[in-house]
Amino acid sequence: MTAKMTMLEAINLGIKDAMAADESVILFGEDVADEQGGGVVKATAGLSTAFGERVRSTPISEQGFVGAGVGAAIGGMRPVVEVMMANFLAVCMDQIVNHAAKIRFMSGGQTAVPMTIRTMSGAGFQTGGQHTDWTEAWFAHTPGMKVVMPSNPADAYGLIRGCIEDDDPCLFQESMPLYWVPGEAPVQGNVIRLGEANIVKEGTDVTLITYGRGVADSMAVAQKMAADGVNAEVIDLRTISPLDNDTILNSVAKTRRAVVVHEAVRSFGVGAEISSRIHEQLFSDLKAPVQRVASSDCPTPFCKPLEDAFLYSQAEIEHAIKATLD
Amino acid sequence: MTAKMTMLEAINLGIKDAMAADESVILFGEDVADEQGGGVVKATAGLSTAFGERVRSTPISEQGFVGAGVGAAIGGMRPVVEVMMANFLAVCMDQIVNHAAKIRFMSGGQTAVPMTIRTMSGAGFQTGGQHTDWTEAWFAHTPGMKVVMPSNPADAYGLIRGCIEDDDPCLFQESMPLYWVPGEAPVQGNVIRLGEANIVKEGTDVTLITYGRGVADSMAVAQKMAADGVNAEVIDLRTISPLDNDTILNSVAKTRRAVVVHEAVRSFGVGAEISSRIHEQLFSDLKAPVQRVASSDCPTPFCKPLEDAFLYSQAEIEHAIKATLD
Amino acid sequence: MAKALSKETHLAMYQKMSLIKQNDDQIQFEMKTGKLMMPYYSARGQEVIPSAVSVNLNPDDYLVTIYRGIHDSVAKGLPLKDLWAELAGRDTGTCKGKGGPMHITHPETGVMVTTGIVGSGIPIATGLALSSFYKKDGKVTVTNFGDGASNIGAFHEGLNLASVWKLPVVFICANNRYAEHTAYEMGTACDTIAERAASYNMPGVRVDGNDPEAMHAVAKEAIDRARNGGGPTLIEAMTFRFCGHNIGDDSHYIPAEEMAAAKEADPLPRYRQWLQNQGFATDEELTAMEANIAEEIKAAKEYAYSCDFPGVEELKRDVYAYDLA
Amino acid sequence: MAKALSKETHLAMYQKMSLIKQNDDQIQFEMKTGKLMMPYYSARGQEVIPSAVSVNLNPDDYLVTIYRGIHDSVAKGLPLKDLWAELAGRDTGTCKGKGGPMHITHPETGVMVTTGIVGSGIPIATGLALSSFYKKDGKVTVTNFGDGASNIGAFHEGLNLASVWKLPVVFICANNRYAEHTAYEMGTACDTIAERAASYNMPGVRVDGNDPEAMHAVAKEAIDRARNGGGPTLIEAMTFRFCGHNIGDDSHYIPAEEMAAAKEADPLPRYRQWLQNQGFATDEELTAMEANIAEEIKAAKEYAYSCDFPGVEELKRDVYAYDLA
Ligand SMILES: Cc1ncc(C[n+]2csc(CCOP(=O)(O)OP(=O)(O)O)c2C)c(N)n1
Ligand SMILES: Cc1ncc(C[n+]2csc(CCOP(=O)(O)OP(=O)(O)O)c2C)c(N)n1
Ligand SMILES: [Mg+2]
Ligand SMILES: [Mg+2]
Repeated sequence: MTAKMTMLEAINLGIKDAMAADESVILFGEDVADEQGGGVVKATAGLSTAFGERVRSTPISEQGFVGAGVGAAIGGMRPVVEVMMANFLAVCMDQIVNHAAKIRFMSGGQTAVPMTIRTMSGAGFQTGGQHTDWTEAWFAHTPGMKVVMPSNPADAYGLIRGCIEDDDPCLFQESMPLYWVPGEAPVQGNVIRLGEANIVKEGTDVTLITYGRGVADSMAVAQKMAADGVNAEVIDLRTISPLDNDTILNSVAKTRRAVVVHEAVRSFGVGAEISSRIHEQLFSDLKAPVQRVASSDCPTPFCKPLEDAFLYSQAEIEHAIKATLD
Repeated sequence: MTAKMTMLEAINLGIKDAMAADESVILFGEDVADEQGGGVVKATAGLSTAFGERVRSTPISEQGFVGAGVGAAIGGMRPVVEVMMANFLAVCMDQIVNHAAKIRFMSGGQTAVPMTIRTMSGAGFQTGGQHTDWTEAWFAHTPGMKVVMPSNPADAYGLIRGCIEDDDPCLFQESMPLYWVPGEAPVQGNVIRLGEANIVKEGTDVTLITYGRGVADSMAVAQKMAADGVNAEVIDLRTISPLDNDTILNSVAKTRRAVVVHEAVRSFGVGAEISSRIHEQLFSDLKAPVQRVASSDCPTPFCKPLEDAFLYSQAEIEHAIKATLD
Repeated sequence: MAKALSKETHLAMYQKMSLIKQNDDQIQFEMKTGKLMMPYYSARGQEVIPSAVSVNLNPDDYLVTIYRGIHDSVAKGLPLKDLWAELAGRDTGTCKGKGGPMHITHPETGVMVTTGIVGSGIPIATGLALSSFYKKDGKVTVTNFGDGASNIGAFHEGLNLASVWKLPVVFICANNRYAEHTAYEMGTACDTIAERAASYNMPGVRVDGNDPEAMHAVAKEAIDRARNGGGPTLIEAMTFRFCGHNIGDDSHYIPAEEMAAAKEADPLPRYRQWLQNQGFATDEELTAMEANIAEEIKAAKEYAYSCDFPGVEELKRDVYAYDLA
Repeated sequence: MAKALSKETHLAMYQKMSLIKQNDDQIQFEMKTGKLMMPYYSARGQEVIPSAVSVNLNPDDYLVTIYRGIHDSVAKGLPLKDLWAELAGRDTGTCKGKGGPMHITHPETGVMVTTGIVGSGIPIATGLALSSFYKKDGKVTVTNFGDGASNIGAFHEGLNLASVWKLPVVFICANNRYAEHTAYEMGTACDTIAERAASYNMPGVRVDGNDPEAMHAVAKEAIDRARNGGGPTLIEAMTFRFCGHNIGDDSHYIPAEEMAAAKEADPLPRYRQWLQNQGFATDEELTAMEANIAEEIKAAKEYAYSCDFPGVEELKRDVYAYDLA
């Protein structure tokens, strides 16, 4: 019987352990200190009490405080900066893409920005068009950035620690619908290296490649289809950029079929890059074209029936798998 | 003997004709008025003299004036807003992706943002990491936005007019290295509808799919290889989002081989979406996997030898074509 | 000083205040019973501001507001049925159920934009005012935002641009002393937000946003100035929100005495009593007015629940001017 | 008033000014002859500001500057050889030829960031000052930007944050009256940038940035305040750029009299004469100093051209901490 923990608890513990392990880790963002409630979903609860002024609530000024994260990182700190919702990254893109991502290269390696930006997103709460968005494709298209999305509490712990220890800027995008789902508790101190995908289920017939919330959905479909004799392999990317080519290609070389699943809208999304790489590398091995399962190409609608229809469904994953098997 | 014109002149003429045709077209951006020189590359020279206060130079505040473009558009105007360089879009992403792109949908179709954002980019001027970037993939991944990139003067005229007449927000990304290249002069009044690609050279052996600067390079390679008996079809997308699926797929269905060429960095770029769609739709017709030719996955370096090496080359296009023919 | 307001104006303001309050009560009630599922940011306690502003506006003047903005829209004249249908996510809602409470839009009553991104409405309002400049339509644009919003870049850029271009827009900051859970002083370097107007060479005035007469006077002056070509004004209206940042927030970060004092000074009963003291209305008359409002809300609610949800084809609509395939 | 400056300080300031000017002359010369290919934003005319600031800084204090910032870096102590090799795009340049003139970085002399995005250095400088707060390293961060930059959101957010957190940072706005080709009044709503400091509850002072003594006094006070825990200061240093926005700009948008008056008041010869009048140095001494500088620049230039360009493997380096495959 293993201990259970939610993803929120795991993220909290991961940051806490990182702060205890390394004095240069500091944390800021709107409302993150305990006086302000320890974060809007309490992801950072207790940290200001434990670490004092190393944790700061900020004014509403994402350019200001993400920029301050860039500067603090250049000055030798390891800032963990919370941008409350993924949509709000749009107000501070400049500091991320023109500065955090490029400074190591533009300085010829003299300065670096070991900053972790935490943010969250996820459909299902009827928060509408400006509070539900997925930005992983933008940042994955930005050389110099790393992009991480955890799918379960133990990984969330290991990956947030991996981001904080990483010497480059990382976007750590959290999936709201996974926050309160209990899962296996992390082993404390277990840091997951970025760039390494995880095969969560081995299989032989088709490879499901996904991340974040897509992992549970893909697993559910894989399990269901196992009853019909379809043995799917499920890969949790964990890190979206850099992509773990080896794990993806080795798996698809074996299964010869692949489906990519993500919550972000389909067109020009992360799935396109994965699909292209597989076709480029394994063209003659593939039995069928790589399928993509993703959300509809529109802003996130408010009302429940539309929000449900907007988001990909397990039925669509199943349908895509079948398409590769025809 | 047809008249010649540069792309800069054509863009200037296109805006001028649009302003003459429709009073609601207004123009603003940094230094765009004649008192300030008519724009940093003189793309808007003469327009304030011709149209008075319908043309305004702005303070340095892209969020402010792009946001003002959103508001003016909702209020019934058709703003043409210049964001001087593509990198500076990062400071006003919020107004573009959270507002311009979403307002029609979020308002249930009651309000709309018929705004055109002009910007420019392009390697080759040693302007370095923060003045050379390609943002088409970000905005193509943003439902509600349209993304256009012209490859020659006549198209630039027709497409800027197409953007201004379009009832949705458009990003019109201009290629600096093409500005001063003379080409066929546009037919005044010729408006090109968005979403329609152009077959610039018919061929039978392989389809080159590209846009902007990639068109001239692809044509050069196509012409060179014609001597070796390779008859390439060249598609100028003109509009990147929405993609003209029909033109792409019809061509590749015929040639059964495709190469996508763009100046933006490779990973998670526009090429990935095009490649994925072709594989998805034409999997069993393809003789070889779709190849992608793009810039290296790093920020744009300053010094000439690195900048040259960073950018894709005609040799790489040729190499990619050959890879599809093997 | 401004001349005394007429009885009609006072009653019009009170009518809007009561409407806002009752509407808020009903929304909260429906959320508690699970009938409405949505993020909601109550403006209980802040009723005076939009009421006093709106009586100075024409129906076709423009409003740009924020997530905490239903009171602004209702005061501007937004029909309750359309509002409730939107909150309930129905296809008869202002936005066909696609926008929700954070994106209420209703051009017929001048409700042009409701944004969920802090500060972003400020440049957009500036742009609407710019359209009025070109169209010479005589409209004034009013935009609402909070104290926390004054710390974000869009505020700075929007006010500077509006001033340089001398546009007909009024910036109304509802200073309720908190931005989510962060107290004013923790986020805002200066003592008052009104003084920031100096950076933009525009008039800046701090007013008791819970005092209908004072708020009315300041709003009228600013709106008149805008309409007469005098350019923008920044108004800092002091107020308080009684129900925390959003539903679910227990206001733990607000000292108990501060909250108690604010509620004690609830502008609604105070104004109600004052109207009677002035002889502007009797208790019975006000009770009747309130009952009418209650009826109207009830009707809107029932209407909303009777309507259908939008069909999935709506995902393909309004992304662009044409329907997607 | 501040006590009179020593002869040594004066000569140190003049030395930096002459270095900046001669270096600028040589860069422009090399560009004209086609030996340097790059975007270049001359600071000719603005030499006093960084010279007077830098003599108050420690070598390990931090500098964050902008595209028009080579004078700032040189005044801070940036080695000329490394600079010239970078301008020439060589692998021995400060950034191995990968950054170029707009991204000069040299941590050994505290040159931490040079940014090409207007305003963006301000929050970054605030963050460097934050790192000093945590590390208790006693460093002060100085950041330079132009008048136009004061209209962008990052300025507002950065100053507010630095003030709320009371960080050791000095914000130095070189007001040269133009932002690219746009005159101050067209972009900036208020009469002085210094007064914007009130919005952040920090001292704001306007000074003649072409007067070495005045500039020195204001810089010293601000740097001392920052170092002693007194928080940030906004300095508006009035100056002028003689060579337009960038090389190629003919300054058509600047009235001829304005340009003539500015050049007439060129701070360099004026200061040179003043030093002699004060008896701080003779013409021969200054000429010798200048000749030494010229030699040093010449050596840096020759060194730069003698170095190699970086190899293409550099495209795979410094994207991340490890090399790409
Ligand atoms: C750019 C951005 N950052 C953060 C948020 C999250 N957020 C929503 S409301 C809010 C507080 C705003 O406070 P204030 O401006 O005082 O308005 P109030 O809510 O008090 O009416 C915050 C931080 C957001 N919506 N947008
Ligand atoms: C965000 C952004 N917008 C626009 C530009 C283009 N640009 C470069 S310098 C400049 C003018 C800046 O003027 P000012 O701040 O006064 O500094 P100065 O150049 O006069 O030293 C502009 C608009 C930019 N680099 N970044
Ligand atoms: Mg507030
Ligand atoms: Mg300037």
